[in-house]
Amino acid sequence: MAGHSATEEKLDHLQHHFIDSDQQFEASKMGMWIFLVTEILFFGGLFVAYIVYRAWYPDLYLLASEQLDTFWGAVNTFVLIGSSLTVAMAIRSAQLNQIKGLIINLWITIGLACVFMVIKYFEYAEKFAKGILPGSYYSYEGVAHEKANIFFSIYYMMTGLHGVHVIIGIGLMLWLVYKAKKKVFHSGYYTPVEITGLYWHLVDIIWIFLFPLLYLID
Amino acid sequence: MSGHHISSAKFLWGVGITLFMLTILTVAVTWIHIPSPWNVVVAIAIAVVKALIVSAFFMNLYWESKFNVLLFVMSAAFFLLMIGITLLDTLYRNDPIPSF
Amino acid sequence: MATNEEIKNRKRIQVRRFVPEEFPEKHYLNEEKGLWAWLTTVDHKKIGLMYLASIAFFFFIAGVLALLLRTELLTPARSFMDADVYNQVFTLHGAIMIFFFLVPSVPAVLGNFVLPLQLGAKDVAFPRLNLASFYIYVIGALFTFYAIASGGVDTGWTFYTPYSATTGGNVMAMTFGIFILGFSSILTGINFMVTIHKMRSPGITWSKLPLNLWGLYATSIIQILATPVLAITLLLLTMERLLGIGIFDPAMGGDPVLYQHFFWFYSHPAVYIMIVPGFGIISEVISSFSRKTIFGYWAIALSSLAIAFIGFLVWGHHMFTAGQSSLANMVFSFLTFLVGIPTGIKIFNWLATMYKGSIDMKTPMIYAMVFLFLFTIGGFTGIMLGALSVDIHLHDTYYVVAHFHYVMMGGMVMAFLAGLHYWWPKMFGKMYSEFWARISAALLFVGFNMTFLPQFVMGSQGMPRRYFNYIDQFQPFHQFSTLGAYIMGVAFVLMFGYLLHSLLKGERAKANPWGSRALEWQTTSPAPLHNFEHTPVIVNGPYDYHKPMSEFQLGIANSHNGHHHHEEVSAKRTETEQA
Amino acid sequence: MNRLSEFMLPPQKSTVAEGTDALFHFITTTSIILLIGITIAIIYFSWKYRRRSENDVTPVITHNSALEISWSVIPLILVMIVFGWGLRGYVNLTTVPDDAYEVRVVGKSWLWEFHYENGYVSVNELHVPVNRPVRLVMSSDDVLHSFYIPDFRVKMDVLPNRYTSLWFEATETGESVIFCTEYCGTAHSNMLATAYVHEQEDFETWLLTAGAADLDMDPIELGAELVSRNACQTCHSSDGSRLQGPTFLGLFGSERVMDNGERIIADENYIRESILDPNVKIVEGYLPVMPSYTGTLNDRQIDAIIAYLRTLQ
Repeated sequence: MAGHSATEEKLDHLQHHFIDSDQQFEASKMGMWIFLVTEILFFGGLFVAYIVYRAWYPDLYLLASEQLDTFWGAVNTFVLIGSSLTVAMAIRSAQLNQIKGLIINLWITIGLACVFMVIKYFEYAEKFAKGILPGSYYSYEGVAHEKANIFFSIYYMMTGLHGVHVIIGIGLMLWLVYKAKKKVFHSGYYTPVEITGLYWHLVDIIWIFLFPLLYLID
Repeated sequence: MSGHHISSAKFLWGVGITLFMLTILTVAVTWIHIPSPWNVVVAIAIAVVKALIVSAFFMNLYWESKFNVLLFVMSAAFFLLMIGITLLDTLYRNDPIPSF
Repeated sequence: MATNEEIKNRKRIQVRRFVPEEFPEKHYLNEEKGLWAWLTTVDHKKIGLMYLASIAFFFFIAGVLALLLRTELLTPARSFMDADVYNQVFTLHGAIMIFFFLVPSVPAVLGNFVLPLQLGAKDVAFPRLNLASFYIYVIGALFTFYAIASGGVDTGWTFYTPYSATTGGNVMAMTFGIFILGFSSILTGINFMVTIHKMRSPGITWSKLPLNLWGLYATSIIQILATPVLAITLLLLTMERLLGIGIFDPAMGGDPVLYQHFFWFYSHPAVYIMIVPGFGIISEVISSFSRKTIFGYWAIALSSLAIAFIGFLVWGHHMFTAGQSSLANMVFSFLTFLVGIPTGIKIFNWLATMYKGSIDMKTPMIYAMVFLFLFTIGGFTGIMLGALSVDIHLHDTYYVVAHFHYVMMGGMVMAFLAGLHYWWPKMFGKMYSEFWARISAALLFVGFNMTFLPQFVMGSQGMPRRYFNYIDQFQPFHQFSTLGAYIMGVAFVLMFGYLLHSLLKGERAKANPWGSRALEWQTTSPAPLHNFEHTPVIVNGPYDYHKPMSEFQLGIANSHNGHHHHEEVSAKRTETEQA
Repeated sequence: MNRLSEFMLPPQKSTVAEGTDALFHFITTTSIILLIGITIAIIYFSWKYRRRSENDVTPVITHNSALEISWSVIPLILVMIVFGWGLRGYVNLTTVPDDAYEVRVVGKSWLWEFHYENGYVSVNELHVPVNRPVRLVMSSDDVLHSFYIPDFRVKMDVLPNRYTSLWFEATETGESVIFCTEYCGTAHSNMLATAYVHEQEDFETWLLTAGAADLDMDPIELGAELVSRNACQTCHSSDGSRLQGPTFLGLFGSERVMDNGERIIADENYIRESILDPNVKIVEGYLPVMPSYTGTLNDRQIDAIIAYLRTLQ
């Protein structure tokens, strides 16, 4: 949804079918909010599966969540909330025409997102080593429940899909850095930064729910 | 129609720190073992508060046009409808048992 | 919802009578030439036409499949294809018709073409996203062809587990194709919603929004809220086949009924994605050809939204015998009846619009009347299927098959044809043969009823659906039905013939051949590349038929079609753009 | 009405059929009356208000509250009647009488098994007493099926990992067709069975003798009987034609090529394994779709089938 390729003209981002910058900005932002609605319902399906199975087999969730490390889950929560903060700072920088600040904040966010993925990688690797593999490859004996495979299927689907969203977010922010370095953004035009930020916050919100639902079952 | 709300850096840090504190809180309440189902209620309640803070102040929903707020509320409402009505089935199934 | 922008604009507006040029030399079809210009166009009208070509292609394929099925069913046992082939053919007929034709047809073809025109906008809010959604559709289609070529799919279009998790063939490619298709649908929905909110011309308040746009708006809401659930369902199904995640597969400890909840949470609202935009078209056509103000504007507009909303609460009526709880059955049955009320209101409102009108039975109006008749039957039989005890008997029989063909084909396809014939002059600047169009519509009506009326009888007598063989007592009904299907086939061939003739040698259409008051007719036929030469200002409503055309006012803004920024800032740029 | 009823609906052979049909006819009749009204309105308006000139001026009628309320409220009342009526029938359909006679039903691709309390198993033949509530407790061995007897107006899906049930009380003796109405693959439309309704005494006699009669039969004769009774012929021909499974003709003693390339002589052990654990060895070109007959056929019956297959050379 970015404008035409950058030249020195300040209004080059304005597409011909919009009346002015404000209309374009509002339209893009509304479009993004509607897209976020679809994301919420997309994950919503998984949450439904989670809730239905939790209502059926509460003891399964108690037993199986012991295999998840609360400490690393909490660390990842901090990491993602931190990255949300830096994205908000990045948008603020763009609004104030501080392109350097924008780029620095985006880099910090990308860094935090990578930390999140690395921690996720070690969590997955530790489970794979134990035989907690997704679906029919599940072979771990340590959870005394016949439906243990289903809990971990749900776990892998939820965190996996969330992870994919984090990776997409990293890609989007690398693109923003590239654009920012080409001086595309300024206080009059930062729509891509704003809507990527919205996306990133939603990824954060989903994790805010995943963390207690998966890790914090006592 | 607001469009361009600019938050101060101090404010954003304040929001971030509140979220960090709530994260610590949600982990901490698991140490005191609230009896079920209240443990779930508390965990979800804290998560909802955190989500609301993120959406209101990071995503600027607080200053946003009413329609975008409505969208956010709608998505939550339709998710709740989906789960609520599905539970009408899954919680109240009454399977027969063969007698031989 | 009048934006500051509109208010600001209004100050500069000078209302003048606006008369579009007849037979323009330069229009959107010939402004840019060459295949490459078409394939990379961001113009909503051209994208609409590309969609038209694609869905016509898929309608043809799925229609041929339907004729194959009907031919096979001429005899109770094997006629000319094997059971496995038959199963694949009915699966593909259903899946292609629903996902590649019915869901995208009205929004992506007619919606794309007409929505910005009716808003007086130059394009949809996100033109490039619009083009992307077309290519996403094409990619989804390629996956489907790959699935057909590499083993086929025999699950039925519903992909019920555990059969879909265990059967042979290439179910994964098919579900993945439809998964991709879902994004196309979502992007169209986002685009339309934002466009309707943000791109209305000065003067188009919510109460002057054409009912077609209310229909598309309600459709977009459903697309946005329901389609992601289909995406996650199909993703889980793909994972079920790939990894055996076990959420839906009883062999792994899962629950197949949960799959049905997931599936119908999308697929029931999806039938409203198909039919609600049809309601919009019918409102336009009936008002236009009755030359009369629409009766109950708000009732029709709000009932579309009500249908969209209640439509989300009734999915379980597809599962009355599936093994869901009795409580859920009762709740779903109750809610199902509620969705019938707004639908009934619409039908009565359309009838009341015709009362004391000046009715011209041109082809689009004929299709609208056919729609009224067939869709009413579809609605009544829907009431039958919502009644719990009767549904137990009729569930999964030909009664259901006949019911949804009356709703989908008798309703949605007829509405689509009404819209196609209505906007055809605006699309191509050509008229079609009214005589042949009427013959074709009559054949279609006769053929349709011959095909599906016997299916009601068969179904209530107990003939189950998706049957390759059947017991002898049903043979006369099946043969009658097959005969009807052939007649429909002839009608469609005829339609293709006269539409092709219209394209090649048709007489040129006037800007407003129907004397409509709607905004899209107040520009040239075909429309210019940017829809209007000047930003239009709406003074009268879209249904103000009580004034003669000469008094019907439509303003133009003083400025040059919204290009003023470019003029102020960079005159050079504007010139190059116009060149 | 009776004529119409006979044309539209199958004969009423259970206690619930009449109630269901009454609602069916109520909805059909009301719908037809309303449809005729709407159609007449369409035709009448189209003719009466046809366009006379291009300059016709039409009145502005935007709404009429009385009319709009009545066409919202009257249909609402009608559909609520239908809802209540349907609900009453449904409650009747789901409330099983206490003294119901129970039969276990197992759906397999593509046959129905009926287990009786004395251990007898019939395939594709449901025998029940007349004028006595019968409760079927059903499950599936593989995919979803749905058990449907049009004459009784009952239907219920059959699921792999759960029990579902339905009940009926047959009101007259005779035969009724049983369909599978949930799509279940290749031979879905051949998954037919017959419900035999007997007088109470006849039913008891049948139950006592059905299993016992087999004991007197010669093994080859019994094998042929079992092949037909267990619906083997749905998928296996005995005349050499190809169905979902390999033909029985010339099967015994021949060399079979498996889908993994292995070559096996079809001896007694191979056939026994193919009946009890059918998806271990799959002949090249066929799909692993046969259900297991473990628990359906005992050793003596398997021996009899093998004896019968030996004769098909």
